[in-house]
Amino acid sequence: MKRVYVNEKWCLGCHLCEYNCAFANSGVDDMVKALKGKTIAPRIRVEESDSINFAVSCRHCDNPLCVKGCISGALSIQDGVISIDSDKCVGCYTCVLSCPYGCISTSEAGAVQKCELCTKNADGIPQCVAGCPNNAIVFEER
Amino acid sequence: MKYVIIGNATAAIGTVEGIRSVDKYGEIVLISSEPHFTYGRPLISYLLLGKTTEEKMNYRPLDFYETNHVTAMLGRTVTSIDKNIKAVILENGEKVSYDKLAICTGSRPFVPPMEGLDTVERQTPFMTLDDAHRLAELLGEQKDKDVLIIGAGLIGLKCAEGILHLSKSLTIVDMAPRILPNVLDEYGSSFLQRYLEDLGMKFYLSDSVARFSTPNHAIFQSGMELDFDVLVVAVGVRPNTSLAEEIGCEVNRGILVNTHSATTVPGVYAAGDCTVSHDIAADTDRILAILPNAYQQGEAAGVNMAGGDKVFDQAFPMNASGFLGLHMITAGSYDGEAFITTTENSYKKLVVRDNKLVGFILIGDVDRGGIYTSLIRDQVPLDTIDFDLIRQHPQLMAFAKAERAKKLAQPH
Amino acid sequence: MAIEYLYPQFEVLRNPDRCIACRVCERQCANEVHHFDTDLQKMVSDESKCVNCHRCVSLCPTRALKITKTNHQFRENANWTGEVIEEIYRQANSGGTLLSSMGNPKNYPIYWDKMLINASQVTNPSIDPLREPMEIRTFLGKKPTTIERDENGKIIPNLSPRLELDIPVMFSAMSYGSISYNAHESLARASKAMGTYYNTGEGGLHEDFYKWGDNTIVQVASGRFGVEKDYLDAGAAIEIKIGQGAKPGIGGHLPGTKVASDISRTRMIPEGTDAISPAPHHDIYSIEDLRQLVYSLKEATAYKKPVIVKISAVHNVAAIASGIARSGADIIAIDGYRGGTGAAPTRIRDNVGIPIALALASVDQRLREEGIRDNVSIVVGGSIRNSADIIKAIALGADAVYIATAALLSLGCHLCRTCQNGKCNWGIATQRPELVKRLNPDIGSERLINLLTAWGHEIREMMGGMGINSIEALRGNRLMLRGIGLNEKELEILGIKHAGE
Amino acid sequence: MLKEGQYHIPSGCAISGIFHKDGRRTDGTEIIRSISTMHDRSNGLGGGFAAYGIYPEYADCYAFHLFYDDPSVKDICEKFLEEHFEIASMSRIPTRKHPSITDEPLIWRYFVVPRRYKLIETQLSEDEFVVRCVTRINHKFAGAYVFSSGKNCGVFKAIGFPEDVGLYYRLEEYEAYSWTAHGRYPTNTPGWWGGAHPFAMLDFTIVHNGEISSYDANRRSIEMHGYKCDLLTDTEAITYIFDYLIRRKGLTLEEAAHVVAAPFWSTIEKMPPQQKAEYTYLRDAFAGLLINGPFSIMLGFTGGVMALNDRLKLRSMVVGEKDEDVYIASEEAAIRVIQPELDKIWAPRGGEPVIVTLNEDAQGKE
Repeated sequence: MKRVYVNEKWCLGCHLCEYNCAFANSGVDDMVKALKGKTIAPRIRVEESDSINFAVSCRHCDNPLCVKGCISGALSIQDGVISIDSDKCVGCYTCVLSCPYGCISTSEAGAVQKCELCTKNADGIPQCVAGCPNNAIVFEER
Repeated sequence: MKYVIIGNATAAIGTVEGIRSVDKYGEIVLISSEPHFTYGRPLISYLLLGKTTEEKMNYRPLDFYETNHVTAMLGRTVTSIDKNIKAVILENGEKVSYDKLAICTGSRPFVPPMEGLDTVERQTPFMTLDDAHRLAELLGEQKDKDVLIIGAGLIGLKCAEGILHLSKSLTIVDMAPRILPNVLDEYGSSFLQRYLEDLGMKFYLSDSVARFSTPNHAIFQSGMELDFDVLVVAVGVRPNTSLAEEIGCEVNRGILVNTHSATTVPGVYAAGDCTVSHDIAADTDRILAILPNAYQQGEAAGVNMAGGDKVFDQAFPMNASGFLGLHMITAGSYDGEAFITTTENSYKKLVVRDNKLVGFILIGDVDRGGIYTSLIRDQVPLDTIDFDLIRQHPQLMAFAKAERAKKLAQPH
Repeated sequence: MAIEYLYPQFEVLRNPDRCIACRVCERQCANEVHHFDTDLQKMVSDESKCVNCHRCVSLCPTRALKITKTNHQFRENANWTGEVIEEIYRQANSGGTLLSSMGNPKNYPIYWDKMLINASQVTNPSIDPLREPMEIRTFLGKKPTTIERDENGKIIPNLSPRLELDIPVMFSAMSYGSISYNAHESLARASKAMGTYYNTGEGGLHEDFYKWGDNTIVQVASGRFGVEKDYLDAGAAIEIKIGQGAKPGIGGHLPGTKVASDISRTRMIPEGTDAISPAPHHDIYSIEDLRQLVYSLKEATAYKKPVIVKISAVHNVAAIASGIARSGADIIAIDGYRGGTGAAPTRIRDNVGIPIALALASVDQRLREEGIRDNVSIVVGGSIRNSADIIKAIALGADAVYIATAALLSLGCHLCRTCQNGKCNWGIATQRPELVKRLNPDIGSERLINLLTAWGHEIREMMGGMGINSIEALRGNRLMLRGIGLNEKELEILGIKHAGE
Repeated sequence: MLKEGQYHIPSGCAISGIFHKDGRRTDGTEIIRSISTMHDRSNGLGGGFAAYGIYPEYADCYAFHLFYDDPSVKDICEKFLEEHFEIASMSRIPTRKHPSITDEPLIWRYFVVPRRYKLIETQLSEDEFVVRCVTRINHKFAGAYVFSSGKNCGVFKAIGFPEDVGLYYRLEEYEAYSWTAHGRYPTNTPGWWGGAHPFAMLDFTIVHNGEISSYDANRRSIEMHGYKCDLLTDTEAITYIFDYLIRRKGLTLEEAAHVVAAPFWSTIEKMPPQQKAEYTYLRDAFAGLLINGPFSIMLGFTGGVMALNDRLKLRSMVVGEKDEDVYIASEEAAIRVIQPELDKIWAPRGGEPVIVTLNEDAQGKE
């Protein structure tokens, strides 16, 4: 299955992935309209230090502790993609507690949010990958 | 191969999915005394809180039994097991034979002897969907009931969270000197208590009801007296082990299982709140009545019943127990060297023992806390990571480069 | 001091309606042009630092940025232009030589653009490259002078060492030091993929790159940096660098600050020392000395490697080439005055040397007249900009071309011409690790491969149009060219007729 | 308007050839009939023939055919010939008046042998000496042009349709074991007889149908080796290329064919190692002599003829066999008209030379 993989060697710490993610999941068709004046809450996040940067988003594990620990059945695996049904999610954060990569985040709305590989908003390729200027994030079979 | 599963909650569903990951066609019969489609047991407080509805509480999609070819016998109770003929016997004497049996019977409320308790008309435990229904009915929608909850553990407090907005007043009493004593440390307890008190809950700690007198009057050990309209008894739970015990499974408070979720009786497995597991954080055997463990134990049981090989050996306590806007996640044991950070709105405690993180408490800011959990789960030697960095906040940067590459550049 | 003040060359235009303050521009500008002003709660720019490299423009996700030339100006003067005036100010300020980089940008004639290519109509058919083989494989090296046969009369293939190119385009010399590790890796990988060669330049060969030796030309320049037996053996050919189009007649200077550990190891000089290439080779003060160096290198490598002699195109280039063709060298590389550089004195870059097309035409003709054209192959560089330039160069007589600026452009270079600062935002002309990593060789090599693949298609297309299906039938085929807007002398030198003739 | 020799003229053409492997000699009637069948492939601006075995009585002499523009240049040229050769015989070439053949130059024939002392003085081989003299005449003496210079063979050409040229030169009076013919369709009016084909160099004669796109690459390459392309025609360049490869470099006919119409690299890649090395060598060593663009040529030489198409076979050419006779022509009709009953007829593949030589017992008798 194709997943998002990160190679920190090439991450520039430009944070474009975060903005592209926030835009892709905004439901708005113009980036300016979607993001101007807002604090973004992307599903991918860049960790940075002086010389190292890398983006982190859901690994879509084969053995997903988040799904196994989900009390409501809101998290599930669909064709390998770990998806969140935000309607069912009650915001208990067991998944936040379970995820070894810190890839499920809380949101204002209550339900948690996480990367769903843009399966619900864009065709083909996750937008963090599409917009990465240096192939630091790739979407491929490994 | 025919599988019988007693129970219909997390461990039971884990067992079904575990079996089906290995055996697509073997017959599965699932028997549960609750009549409901499988639902997320902890959701009952959220149901009252209004964060979910009964329609959305199904733990799995509504075609789950069909797609997994499970014969679900709901509202039926197993009264005994005949291990000689390898069959379970139902309340009407019906026998259901099995090749492999999974006991996922969970637990039941524990009610300590209290004088006059039987005179209280409007009371309920808080364990099941039916309990939640009853409680809602008792409360009504007028916000005119004074509620007394006995027990300031997770069940009592989640119940309190769920009904605060439906109650005129809410009082919680517990014999322990602090709330959530099994989940939090002292500072955490008081932090949470202050928060809940600010929202209007009243706590009577190191105290208990000495007796009830009619009508709806409680007299405490301390001498304090309280009138109430509705009583919730949430003192504790006891694992349902009798079925297992009767066929000779070794039981020590809970059913003893190995890391393959097998009991001491061949062909019989057990998972979930009815079992005792090995807590890797505290390095002791104990009942770990928490949902993620229940699922994984069940899953391991299912895989092993179906002839696969799956070990679940990463049990440890972990709780995501936010209350009314205050997020809180905790895991492991608090016995060790503590690293504490506090702010006005948050509390963070990391507990280290023998070069390992064994426990943590995050209140307020829980962001990416799962990374801490993974340190406990994987028993990561802290000298292999940048502990000073990860103490500041959970981050993968603290891991060595090769480890980061494993996490981010390999399939999991 | 007011008298030293120079108004910034560029203006950074930020569309406030589009800027979402994502700060990509700030993070990506090594010149620190942009920053987020927390008081104003918006992005602001210091355009005095801008070099117009377009890194910010390219990465801005909302197209909120563009850079323009300032319209601030001196009083108009066709002779004393703003540029001339500013250069005087800068020298009056500093007392120093003006430095520039990349190739001569001045408005001299571009001969490639004054030649047009032929196509077949009626009297012979054009050839469809999609249907018929269209061959562009090229060999570089001496042609044999005698046919030798074995006792059965079979030809003995007595070819001297040569380079085999799947496409007649090579990447010309750019040293590790002047460009980054990742730029080198991109060039090396693309060369391997495309069946061609890249050139180490005078900076030695990084230990990681020996594995691409079969696609590497190792250079021996006046500073002899990194030259040793393994280095010579590692390459497919050895290039003696006499001159470079951008700065004929002068040497090079890599400041010690750029000689970090990796570079010092590769160049085999102490860390932090200036790497100075002398203007001449101090063992070549005459053509016979060159012959000695050619044969020294051949001896050192057991006569297994072709030797290239690279010169810049200067006035007497035909005679010099004639000398080189008799020196034992297998290939002559000629670098025209538009050739790029990591740093050169501005005056030299802009005023020394001659156009490559003229140099090529006269060298090829001269060597043919002397009957020694087959002694050597000719490779030309110095601003080959596209496939048509290549067709024209080959029709004038080149065997292959060298490209560098075009290669850098495909790696992301925006020709801001400030390589000498070492702060290349595209990760090319820099050694700062955080900038170097901006050039991912996976992307870089793919883009180079794309460029050469595209050019290969176009070359085949144009060849087919001319009714030619093998590149050797184009080589020196000057009838396939016509001049446009050229005077008699220029046509004579180029050896072509005017359009319409 | 520029004349032939002042620029490169594209042209289309017809070619035809008859070869008797048994050495039997026939007169020019058949070849004229054959080439006249392809009348429409010519446009009356050039026609010509080459014939082998026609001068058995002067077999050891080089037979020079010359055009002179006027008698004065003839005098100068003959003085040069006297100096360098012993002239065994000289005469006008017999012609008959033809209404469509006009602007005739003076046409003379000399049977010559290089003067011994000149050969010693120049230290050249006989052939090379002759080549240089011919080149010199054609270069230095404006108005004089040697258009045939081989032993026991001759070229006959003029402005006109080939069948008219044949009649004009009275070809029915010559007998040859090998005939080639050419009808030309140039895209201008060159107006000079020298520009007609065949083109000859010693006993190499070339008739060629095509327009080579590699012309200037070939010209500039071959000129490096002492040749001078005066006519700027493909045929001239091709003749020099074969002369260079075969006479000077010692390549076999096949090898020479694989230089000028080299197999594609993709074909070479698939060859066994030794063959691959040889073909790679030929392509690389003589890269500038690869001929591109459409051509079908017949290279006549003493005792044989080679037919060759370009590598893509962009020009038609068929070969027919009947008993000891081989026929080669641009069109099958041109063969059928003189030999309707053929044992075999085929179209050779692009780049594959068809080489026909006299039978062993006929060799030496030519």
